Amino acid sequence: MTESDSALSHLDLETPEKPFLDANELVINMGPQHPATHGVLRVILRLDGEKVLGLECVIGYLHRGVEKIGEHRTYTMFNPYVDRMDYVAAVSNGLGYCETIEKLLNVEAPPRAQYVRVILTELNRIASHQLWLGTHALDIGAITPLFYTFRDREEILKIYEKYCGARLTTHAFRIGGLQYETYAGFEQDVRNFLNFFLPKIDEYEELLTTNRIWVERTRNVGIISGKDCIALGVTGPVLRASGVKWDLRKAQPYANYKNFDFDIPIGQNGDTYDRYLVRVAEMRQSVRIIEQAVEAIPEGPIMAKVPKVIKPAVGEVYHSIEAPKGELGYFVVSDGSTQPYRVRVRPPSFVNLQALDKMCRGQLVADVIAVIGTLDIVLGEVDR
Amino acid sequence: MFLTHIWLIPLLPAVGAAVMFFFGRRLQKATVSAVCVGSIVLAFILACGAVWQYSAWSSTSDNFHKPYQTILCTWLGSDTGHLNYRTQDGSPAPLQADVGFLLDPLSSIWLLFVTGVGMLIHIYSTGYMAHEGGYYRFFGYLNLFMFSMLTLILANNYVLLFVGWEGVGLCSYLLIGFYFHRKSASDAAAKAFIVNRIGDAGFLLGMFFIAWYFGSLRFIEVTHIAHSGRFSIGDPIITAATLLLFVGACGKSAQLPLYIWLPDAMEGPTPVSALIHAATMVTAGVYMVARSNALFVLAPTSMKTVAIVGALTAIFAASIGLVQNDIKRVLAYSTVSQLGYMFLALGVGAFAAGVFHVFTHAFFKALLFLGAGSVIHSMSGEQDMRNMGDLGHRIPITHRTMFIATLAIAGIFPFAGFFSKDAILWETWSREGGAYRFLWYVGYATALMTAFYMFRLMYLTFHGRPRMSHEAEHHIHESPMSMTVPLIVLALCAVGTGWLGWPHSLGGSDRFTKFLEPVFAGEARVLQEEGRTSQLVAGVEEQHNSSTEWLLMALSLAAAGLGWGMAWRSYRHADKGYTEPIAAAVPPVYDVLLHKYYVDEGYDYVFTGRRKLGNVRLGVLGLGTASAWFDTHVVDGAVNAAGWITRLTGTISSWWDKWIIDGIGVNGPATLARILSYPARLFEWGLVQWYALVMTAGLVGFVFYYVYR
Amino acid sequence: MLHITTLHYLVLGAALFLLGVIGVLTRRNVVIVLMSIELILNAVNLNLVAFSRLWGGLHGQIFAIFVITDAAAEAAVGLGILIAFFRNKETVNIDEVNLLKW
Amino acid sequence: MNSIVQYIQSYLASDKTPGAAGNMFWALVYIMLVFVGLSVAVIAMNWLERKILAHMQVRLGPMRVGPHGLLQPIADAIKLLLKEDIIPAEADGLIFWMAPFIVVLAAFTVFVVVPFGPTHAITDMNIGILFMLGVSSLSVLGIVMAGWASNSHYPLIGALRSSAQMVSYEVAMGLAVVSAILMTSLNATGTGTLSMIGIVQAQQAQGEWFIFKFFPLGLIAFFIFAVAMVAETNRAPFDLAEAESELTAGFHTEYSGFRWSLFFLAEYSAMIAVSSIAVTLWLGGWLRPFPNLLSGGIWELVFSFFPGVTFLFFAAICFYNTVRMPKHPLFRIQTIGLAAFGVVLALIGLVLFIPAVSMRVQDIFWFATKVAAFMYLYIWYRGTFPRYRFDQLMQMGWKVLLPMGLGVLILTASVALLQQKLWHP
Amino acid sequence: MAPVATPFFFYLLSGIMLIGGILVITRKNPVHSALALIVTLLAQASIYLMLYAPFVAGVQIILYAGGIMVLFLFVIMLVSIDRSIKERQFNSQWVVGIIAATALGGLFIAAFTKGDKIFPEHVLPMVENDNTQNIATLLYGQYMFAFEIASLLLLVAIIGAVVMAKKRI
Repeated sequence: MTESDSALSHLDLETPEKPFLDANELVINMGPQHPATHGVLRVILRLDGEKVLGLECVIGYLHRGVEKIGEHRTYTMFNPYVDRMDYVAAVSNGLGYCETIEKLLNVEAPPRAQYVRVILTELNRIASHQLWLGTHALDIGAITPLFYTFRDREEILKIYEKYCGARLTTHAFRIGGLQYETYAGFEQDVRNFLNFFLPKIDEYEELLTTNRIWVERTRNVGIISGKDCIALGVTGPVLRASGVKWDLRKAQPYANYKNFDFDIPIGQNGDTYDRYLVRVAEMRQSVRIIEQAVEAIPEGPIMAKVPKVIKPAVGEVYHSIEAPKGELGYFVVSDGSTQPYRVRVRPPSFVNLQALDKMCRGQLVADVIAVIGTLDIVLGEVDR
Repeated sequence: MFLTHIWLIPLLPAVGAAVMFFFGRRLQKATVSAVCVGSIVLAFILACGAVWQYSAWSSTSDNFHKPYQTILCTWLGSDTGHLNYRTQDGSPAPLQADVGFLLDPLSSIWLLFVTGVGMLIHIYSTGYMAHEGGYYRFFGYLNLFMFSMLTLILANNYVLLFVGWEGVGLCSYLLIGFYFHRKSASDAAAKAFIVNRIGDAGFLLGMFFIAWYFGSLRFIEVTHIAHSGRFSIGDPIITAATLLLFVGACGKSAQLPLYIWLPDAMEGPTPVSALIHAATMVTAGVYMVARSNALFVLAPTSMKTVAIVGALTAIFAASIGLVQNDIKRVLAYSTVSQLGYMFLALGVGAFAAGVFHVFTHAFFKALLFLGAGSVIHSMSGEQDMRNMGDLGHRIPITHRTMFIATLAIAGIFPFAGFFSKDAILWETWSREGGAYRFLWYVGYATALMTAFYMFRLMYLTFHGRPRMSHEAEHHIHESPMSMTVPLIVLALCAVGTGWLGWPHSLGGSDRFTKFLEPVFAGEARVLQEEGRTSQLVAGVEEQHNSSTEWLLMALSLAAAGLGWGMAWRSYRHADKGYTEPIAAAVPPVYDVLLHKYYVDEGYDYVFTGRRKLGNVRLGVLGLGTASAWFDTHVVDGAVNAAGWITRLTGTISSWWDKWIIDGIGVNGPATLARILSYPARLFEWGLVQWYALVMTAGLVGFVFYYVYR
Repeated sequence: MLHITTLHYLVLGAALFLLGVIGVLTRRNVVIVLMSIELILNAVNLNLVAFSRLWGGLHGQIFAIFVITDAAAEAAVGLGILIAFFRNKETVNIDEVNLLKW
Repeated sequence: MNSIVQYIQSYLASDKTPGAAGNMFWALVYIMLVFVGLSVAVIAMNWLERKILAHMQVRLGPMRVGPHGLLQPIADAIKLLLKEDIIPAEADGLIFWMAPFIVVLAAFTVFVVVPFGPTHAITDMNIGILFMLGVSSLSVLGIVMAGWASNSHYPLIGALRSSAQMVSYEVAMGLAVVSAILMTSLNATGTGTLSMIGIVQAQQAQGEWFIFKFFPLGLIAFFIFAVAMVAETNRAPFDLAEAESELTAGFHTEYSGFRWSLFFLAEYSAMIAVSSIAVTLWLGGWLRPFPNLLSGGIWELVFSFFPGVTFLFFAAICFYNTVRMPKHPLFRIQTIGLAAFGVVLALIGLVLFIPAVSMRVQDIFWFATKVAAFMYLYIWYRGTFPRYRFDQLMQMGWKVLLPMGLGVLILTASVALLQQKLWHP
Repeated sequence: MAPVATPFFFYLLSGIMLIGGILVITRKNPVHSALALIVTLLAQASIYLMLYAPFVAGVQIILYAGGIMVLFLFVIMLVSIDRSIKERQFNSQWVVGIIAATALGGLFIAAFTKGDKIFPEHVLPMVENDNTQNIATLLYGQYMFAFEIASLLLLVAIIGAVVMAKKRI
């Protein structure tokens, strides 16, 4: 207990030396309408010149009451709503929800569904990281990578569109399996994409990894230690970039990730540059997983036996998956009726956002933008 | 048993109201109906039992024709007499008011029809209000009203009667404003309340006169003293007291000039209009005058006033009713008109006839209102007769029952209205003096008008061409059983109740008058002592000329028939845009009638001051303006003047203090020291620019030296 | 008047100088006082360059350049003092710089 | 008539710039020409920047207005001129109104001394390069005024940033310039020059562009200048003053329509101006490549074909794209337009083959080509680099470029001194 | 090239300078004062050109207008001027100050009228083209020591300014 206290003690605002009639300390308001806050995040910055003394996030501008909606929809009806939380990683959200309810129902999706789920989810991870990379680079001032990543992301969205008709909020999975059987040529499309995409990662890295200005802007910016990450509950690439080898796909294998061979990339310094490297490496690992999965898709049914009207037994369940942004957990309480009694989502962006203050202290204003970008938050998920 | 526990009758509705008040919000509609309607049904049963027992009790030789009185406790004043006062003859008397109940034939009649009609209307309301919000609130108010009304009826003294009187006024206010979210409804409620206050003021003053003059407020004692012959006929105090009481009656029973609230009261739900503003509450004035008959007969001036006001009200309201288009307003003016009849009857000394008309009127007017409610219900809220028509075969039960009621109110033989109205007209005719004959003409014309506007209503509503919108037409449906059954029961009453007073001239025995005889017997004697023909107690003496009576009956039947015929001719085929015959014949008259003789506007000019007469505002608002002017200019001016004077003296004093004392005495030396020190300070001023200035001065001197050396 | 002589420049310089002097002596705002000092220096520069033109040498111009250098140094130090002063007293009025006068 | 022709001929034969010759009429003509040419260059630059940046970013860029979006800048200009001119209510009206004009004035005035050829300049000033640096530094005033007068936070911060940045980089820039000017004194008399034309002539006389002089000193000085000039014009990767993700649009956030377009115009003409300085100081100004190595009549002839050939090449590109245009009726007008544009280019190219013309114009051509290369660099930077942080930018200016410039200056002076003392005693 | 229309430009420029100077000392808003001063300085640079001193003119523009005045504007923007604009602009001794300055001006006029005759009638011709070179020769020859002292002065000024302006060192 004392240890965690000390781990959090740095979060207390150090009492600032307040000089007499100091005209230089000012409080400015960044957002909610600001090009670099990725939506409607409002950050109140306390500055000494350009140095950040502390900040406070004001969230909730995009609150839609997703959790509350969940209590008033049946289990099946709520499924599409989760896509709207992290809308750039809608498939992951759906996977987490479907698996949670499957856990509640004690059913398991058939193997074919599992494989397709893994393929689509990993594609989604790539898409999410691509979007992050483009916008992050844009925030730091490199405008070109955005177009590269969006061009390549388009290929993934095309696969989604062919599979389920939607590009962004896909609602690809159903409780107990898949929404649709894969279309003819799905495997070939995925393979084509992988072949197309691998060199593109090198292209991104060429643009940024050794770019001097990029390195100067990101290295030693927004450093956070693994201990602090754990204390704050930060997960995902941010945690791994701080040197903690924690990936739910390995740590608590879900779906059928235990069947695949992949590495967990980690960083050393926990700075913005490391987070960039970790995410790029994760894209490569995702490609590896998809390669294995697409070769091994078994034939078979795509839906487990799930009753038409889902009425789980009274009980509660927590299930979490490794979403592109970190641990995405669902806590569902069933009262035996067709609607969940309570749905609670543990969104990775929301938790990771808490680290912003810690990461920005002592940095400059321009770094705040870089750090917001590197946290990879999606306000739809933060505010739900 | 029933008689001794007569207090249960008002208590039952009170319990119902209390339940609604405390728990109503949480109760189901079925429970609300069960409690409220149940309490009234029980009250009705108790009332029947009580009346039955009373008739048995009063026919015993000990208590022959005596009123039954039971006093539970004294709630205002006490026997110890700390509320004592001196009566007019100087003797001390306690101001005392009991919770006591009085049952005699007069209150029996009211008790029966109030509980009976009330019960039917409660049943009806369960159907009518089924889809409205505030269901429990409505029934709570209704029960509270029943409690107040029964208190009023059964009170044994003027103060308790006044309690009930105010209670029904309050309920009337609450129920008119039931749709309080509608501005017009809340305005109407406020109007009713305020107009009634005027009457109540009169009532209170009259009550004080009685207390001061008679030393008691109990009906029995007052009547007893009045009958004792201590007071001469035309005693000025009694005249004043009765006139004031009549002002109260005017307010409650909507007589000229205080009738204006009643038509507006139609903003309330229709069952309320039926129960309160047609059948029961508005007859409270009649009841009160009838109850005070012993006093009224001692004041012939008051009697004449009552008669004239009644007759004028009757024809006045009937003429307005001729042209109104709102179905409920027609009925409202009809009510005012019929109330005028009743007061006419009371005024000419025919108390029994007046009460008889109250009795019959309660049934057929309630029936008319409930029928109108049924029509409105079926028309989805439409009240304008111009948009109705041809409803007869679509809501047959309503149509038929209402038709019966119309026949009754128009005075067609042998329906109830015929007997009561004829009795009044006959009594008026048979009073001596040209003025009374004139009143008969007025009453007769009113009867004609009544027939006309009622049949106009029937034809416009149930016959002619359909004039409603298609949507409304599609929704027309007969009302549910809970509404039609009361209609049918009331229709039976509208036919049959008149037979209770079948006159002697037609071979009947006029049981009704006989039943009331104990109450009005003393009055008959008084009138006889006045030396007047006592035709008023028709059953006692058969001095009147039967042939004349038959002629009058025929005449009034003819009037009813004429009215019917005129309505039939004008409205039989009424289609969209039909013409009003009056509008076609004399447009100015139609206009005046349609605007109700501009009475409301006139009141606005003279009394409320909502309209300005030229630049002058009269009435209440004008008084307010004037007093505001007085306040701001005269009172405040005086206050300000006082303040100004104070300030002036203060200023002078402070000026002296500041400049003379402080200035010369205290600051003077300091200032002197500062002035003297100034040159010394110039060298260490502390202001950078001063040094620069000194430098510049030095430069000037330097250059000056070099240029002009 | 058509011929512009050295005297014209001198009169112009004198006028500028006087404007500067008035500014220094009367304004409260330190910034404007400093700017008035710049005006004075410029008036001097004008005289120097005009005399350099008159005598045909370049020494006057050299002096003007040194004066400009001086002005730069003066402005830097003066504005530095101003910033420090403003930070402590939240005012830029010169007559509030009166800590000697208590 | 004849006298007019003679007048023109006398000018053409003159070897002085109109300003230096005291010819007010020709000076006026030159001023008009420079103004029009600069405006056209800014328009072309706008189009080129969008197209090149788009192609770098796997996009097409403007394609709708005119063939390949050629008329896009004109459409934009019309739009900007028609837009409402908003002056914020709380702004300082006069200064807000004046600021863009000062910026434009400063950006255009420097072209008074830019030598497009030995005689193709408005005037030749004794203090040419000093004048250029001084006047271009005046644009800082305009920016500060714009930012301050807007009475809004982002413009003020943007203005402070950009003026701090410009003042800082002026120092390093000045040192680099001084080291180049030092090289002009390496002649028999030992005195150099500040005149722009004189600097180019010095390079001609020394037979070497200053970028190659005292290798690598000249190159380093050039590099310092090339970095500083990007910062001086507030372009990527030094575009902090208008860093969109931080300050919305910097000092001109509150400007719209015509006033905004003035800032735009000033930014691009300032880019051209500093590029002109770089070209003049280090890249031999109007001199063609290898004037001393590849001299002689044949080479003269060959190099005199370059302008015409370039235009013909552009014309060929136009024709090629005309052929590739979709054969759809909707594209007919665009196709015709593109072909017409090609024809115009080809005609200009053919005219440039006329010896009399090409002789007069090739100086301008080479100067423009070199400037165009810098323009391309600007665009390339923008497409490639992320943005510097402000402290990094200042660090770069004061801690890297300034010492480097000082060192280069000292080394150049020492080497020049050594050369004079040792090799040319 | 020789100056043209000298009287016209002289009066134009001196008019601009005087108006600018008056604006400097009368404006409420220091930013406006600074801009008026810039106008004055630029006009003076033009007068330097008329006096065959192009290098001084260039230095005037680059240092004064481009350097010092930007510094002034910077400082004005750093200190909040909103309050001082609303305050009294002239100090309590302004009448005395103006009287003193007027007296000084009167004496100047007296001096000029008395010393009218000491200036030579014709001015020496000057060669514009060599101006910069000649100044350089003088500056780095005769005035070398003064030049070095000036650089030292600037260094001291820079350090002093930084020390004073920086909040924490």
